[in-house]
Amino acid sequence: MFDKVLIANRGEIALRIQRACREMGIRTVAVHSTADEDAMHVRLADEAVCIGPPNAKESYLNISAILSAATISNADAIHPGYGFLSENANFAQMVEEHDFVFIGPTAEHIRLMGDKIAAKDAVKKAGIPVVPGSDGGVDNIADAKSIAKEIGYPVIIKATAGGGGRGMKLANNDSELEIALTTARSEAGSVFGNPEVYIEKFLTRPRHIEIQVLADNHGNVVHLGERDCSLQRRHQKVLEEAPSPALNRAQRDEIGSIAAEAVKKIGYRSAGTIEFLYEDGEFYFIEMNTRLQVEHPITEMITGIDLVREMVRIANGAPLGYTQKDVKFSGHAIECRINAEDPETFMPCPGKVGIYHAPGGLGVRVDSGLYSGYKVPPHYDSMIAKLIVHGTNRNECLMRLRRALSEYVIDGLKTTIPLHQRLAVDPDIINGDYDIHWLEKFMERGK
Amino acid sequence: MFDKVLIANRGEIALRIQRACREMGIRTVAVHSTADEDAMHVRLADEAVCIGPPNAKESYLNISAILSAATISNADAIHPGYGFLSENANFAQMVEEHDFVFIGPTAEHIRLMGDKIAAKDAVKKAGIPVVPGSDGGVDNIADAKSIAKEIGYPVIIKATAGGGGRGMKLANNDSELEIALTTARSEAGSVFGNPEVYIEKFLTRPRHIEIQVLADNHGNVVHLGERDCSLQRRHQKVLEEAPSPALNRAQRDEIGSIAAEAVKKIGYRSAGTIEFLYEDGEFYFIEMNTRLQVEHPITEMITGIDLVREMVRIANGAPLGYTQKDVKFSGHAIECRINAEDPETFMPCPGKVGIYHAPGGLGVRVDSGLYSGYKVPPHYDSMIAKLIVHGTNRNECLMRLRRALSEYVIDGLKTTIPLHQRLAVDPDIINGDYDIHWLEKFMERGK
Amino acid sequence: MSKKIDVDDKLIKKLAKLLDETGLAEIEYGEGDVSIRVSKGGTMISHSTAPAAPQPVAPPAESAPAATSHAEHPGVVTSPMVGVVYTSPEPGAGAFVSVGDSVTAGQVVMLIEAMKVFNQIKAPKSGKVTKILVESGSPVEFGEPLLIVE
Amino acid sequence: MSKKIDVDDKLIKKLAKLLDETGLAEIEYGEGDVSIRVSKGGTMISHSTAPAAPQPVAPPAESAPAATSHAEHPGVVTSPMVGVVYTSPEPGAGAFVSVGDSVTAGQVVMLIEAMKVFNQIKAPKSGKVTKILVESGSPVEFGEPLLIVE
Repeated sequence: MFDKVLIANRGEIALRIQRACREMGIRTVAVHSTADEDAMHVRLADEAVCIGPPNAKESYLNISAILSAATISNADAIHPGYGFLSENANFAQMVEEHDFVFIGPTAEHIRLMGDKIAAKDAVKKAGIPVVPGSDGGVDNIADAKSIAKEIGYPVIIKATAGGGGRGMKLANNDSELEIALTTARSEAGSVFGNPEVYIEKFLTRPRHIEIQVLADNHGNVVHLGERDCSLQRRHQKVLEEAPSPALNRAQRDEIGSIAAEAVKKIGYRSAGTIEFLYEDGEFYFIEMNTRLQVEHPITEMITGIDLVREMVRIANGAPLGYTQKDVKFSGHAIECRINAEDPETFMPCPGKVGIYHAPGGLGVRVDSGLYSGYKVPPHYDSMIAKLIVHGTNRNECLMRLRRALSEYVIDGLKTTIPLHQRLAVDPDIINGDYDIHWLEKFMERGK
Repeated sequence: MFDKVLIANRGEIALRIQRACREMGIRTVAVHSTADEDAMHVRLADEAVCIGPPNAKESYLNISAILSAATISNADAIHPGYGFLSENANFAQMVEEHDFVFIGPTAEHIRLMGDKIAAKDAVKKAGIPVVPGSDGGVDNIADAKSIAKEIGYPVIIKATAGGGGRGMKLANNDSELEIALTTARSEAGSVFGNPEVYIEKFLTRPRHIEIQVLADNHGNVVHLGERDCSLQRRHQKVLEEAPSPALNRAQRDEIGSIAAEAVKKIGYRSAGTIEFLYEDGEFYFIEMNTRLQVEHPITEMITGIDLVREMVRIANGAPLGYTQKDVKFSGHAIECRINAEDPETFMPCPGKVGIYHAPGGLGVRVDSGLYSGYKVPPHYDSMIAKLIVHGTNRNECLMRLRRALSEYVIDGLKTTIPLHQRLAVDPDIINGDYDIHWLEKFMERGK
Repeated sequence: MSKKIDVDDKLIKKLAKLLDETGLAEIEYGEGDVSIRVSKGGTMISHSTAPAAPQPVAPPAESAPAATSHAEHPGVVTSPMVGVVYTSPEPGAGAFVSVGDSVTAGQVVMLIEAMKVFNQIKAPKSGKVTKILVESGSPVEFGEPLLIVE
Repeated sequence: MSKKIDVDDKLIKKLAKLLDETGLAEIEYGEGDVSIRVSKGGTMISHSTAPAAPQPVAPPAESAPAATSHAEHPGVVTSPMVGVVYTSPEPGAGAFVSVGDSVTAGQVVMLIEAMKVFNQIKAPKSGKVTKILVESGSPVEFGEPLLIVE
């Protein structure tokens, strides 16, 4: 096993990885910017190396600094966490070129899944359902109509060269399609310099459901069920739960097997997540995340499998110690992302933590680097804590969530705890009746 | 279900019960002495009633005050926790006479198990193995020798009227037995006013192993496996683990079935614990605790069953929702009792908590009413927190325990955390190779 | 880690004026994590400003701040037990004592029912009843102020 | 974990003035974990700041206290990157600079190897080298003091 792992991240995930390493008897090296000198992941590490100024580009995104830190600290392996360099294929490649082990997938797989069009092609070939559409550019209305007829309205027209939601046009019928096609092509031409557009089926009220997979270097792959991450605001997940209130066991087994099978075909290794939109019983591929996810703890709570430990073991060449039939799902788990933000306006609110008191007791887990007196720096993501609760069923889990939220004290900062308290008693949430648009509407209603 | 439960206790166990009630949608009434006005169980309760001055006799042991508090707060039921009035049969009886529900066994069962001789008779009849001995007074050496021959040396001679270890004499062979019998009878006569003595087999290096049972009002009984509580100092448990490193599955199933069967025969209800000494593969009954135990969380961690919730459900008349075969044991759990004491001398160390920071992350549970700025009052037990960790196996659990202990910050007080840190790396503990005398010897060696 | 404190001098002046007007020796005021204390006596009263307390979402049922100050009154008579207080010997009868009455030490001033037993509350000293702080039939905690005899 | 306390003397003067103006004997003010008390009666001025830091059992590898004070020296040259520092151009060669040497702004004083590239560290100003704080071949962090030019 590795003697020493460098953790190329900060905040709660750096602490999370450090805890897993420590529990495996592996020493840890924290790297940090000058803004994070007092951070918990730095305080608790066996060694800490300051790699740059607060600006992430010069510290947590500074590949050369991180590799130098690994060199001077004699680390064996590097865990990238999530965000920052975790899905940077060049980083993964350079880590390996410098004879460190990258705790994650190969650079090739990161690169493949980073290219959204190549990724879709690859997973489609491997059996993953994707959103039906034109399979390439469409330049005339006759073709457009015939495709729309095949996949069914509503459809959405997207610029091949586009991204970030720009240049997208919706059409509910043939006549809207004519206008939409013309407008989209002309906009794409002027905005992206390329008029090519393609057509896809449009989902009106999908859920975001993702499948966690684990694959070793020996061809063994398991899926660890799904997470429902539909509660989002501006594409940021806010509260996640596992299992999804929308799936039954047969559906879980089916999509899980498809995902595991595809991952095996692709030859992927390490932890990975296949994200889907889910509507009317059908799954549609969004993307594959080739890293640990923020919301991984809810999967840990219902499977009893320590995902970070597994990533480290896999990177070290160990085989998975179990097969799909050994993976048992037990109870229900919910994660609340607690951000240093105004719970109404979502304005970030960095500052100094006064009294900090985390909830405890049965079924409650807190992943956070906060402590009394800690100054939340303004330079990074506003997520400061994750509250994860587990119960034997969804109702018990929700009751426990309310209890834990009521015990959580983070003085001195505005946090999103009050938002989570509102969510935990909302009838739609209690009924599991929500889609990816629900939270935005909920926030609108609250105003 | 009950609308409101009064919790007749303080400290971490009051908080533990309150959390369970809150998660069941039951309102809670905290009772407290004037010394506990700022205690967490008071702060977090729905209602709080001050019942008396710091002296426990006039507050937490004041039956009349507690019943009056239940009356004025319109509580439906009373949970006694552990210690204080939890094994006071008169209290249980008065609770029921005042038309409150006592969340625990019947007064009769508490009374029966409170009488050590009657208890031994009762459980023996119900099939529980007891320490072999003379079954009554022995007044001549011939009888004594014949009994000693039957049960095997060493034997111990105890005063029938004695207790607390006084007047006990050990004999390793016939000649020692003659002297021991004479001395013991004469001492018993002068110390207790009654020369009667009895003989029992003496265990030289037993472990303390106890079986948790749950019984409803409908004749359903399950056992939840064992806890190994051999690490004791002056009969106070210090660190407990489940399962015991000394038992295999067949032994667990066997003693568990015997315990459950006996509890059923006796007609017991609620949670209960049968304590045994264990030596050379044999179990010997010590006593039955008719209440929740301090160390109940380790059983919760390996079974996934919330014992306090089950006690409340049972008291409300609900049947157990599972049978023995549904009870699954998963992984390993350890509890460290953290006391406000000097870790070397065990001198109590009440005072004001400075920075308080509990460990978090996967598999870590803290049951504690501590918070930054809390003043630990000098009037009560010095146990201020319980750290409970769970792992998929014993080694993982120990690694996690070390990790969690290294994160735990309780400033301003001396605590026994350093003792637990020493225990967590001791080779005997790592090998599970300890008996009830081990800790005292370990402390001696440490000096 | 030094923090800029911005003292509200208007508030201090206002409190100082209140000290004069009321004849008090000290005023202490806290709100959130801010606290302020002004004193005329210069007596040493140790005071900790650390916001020591987690703030539970459901705050415990507690006596109003007013009651707390009564509790510190030298002439206060507090409840020696948990129970239900009665200010008259039986329903419909006149009160044991009313504000303005003179009482002698040992005189019964109230009853507290606990466990179906009525316990007499006696005046600890002779004096005048200046305040009655409870309503007949209401529940009282241990230590709760009942009345003030001056 | 000794901590720098930075007393705000303006604030204290302001409070002292308020004491005079209002005739108060004492003013105590707290906000967050900072508190201040001024008194005329005694000479006490107490200022407390809550200890901020959990104390991990394994303290992070950190620069010695001495290094911290060097870091605050106005003439300090710190490392602009993580890497291995070299005080001479190649093994066996003489040092770029020694204590007592005069340097001119822009003169190379050390090399830092990071990612197999040797980066020149130049004197930020002209002056005299008064301290060299690192040994050749040792690893340095970002911001670590290398030498002092005065």
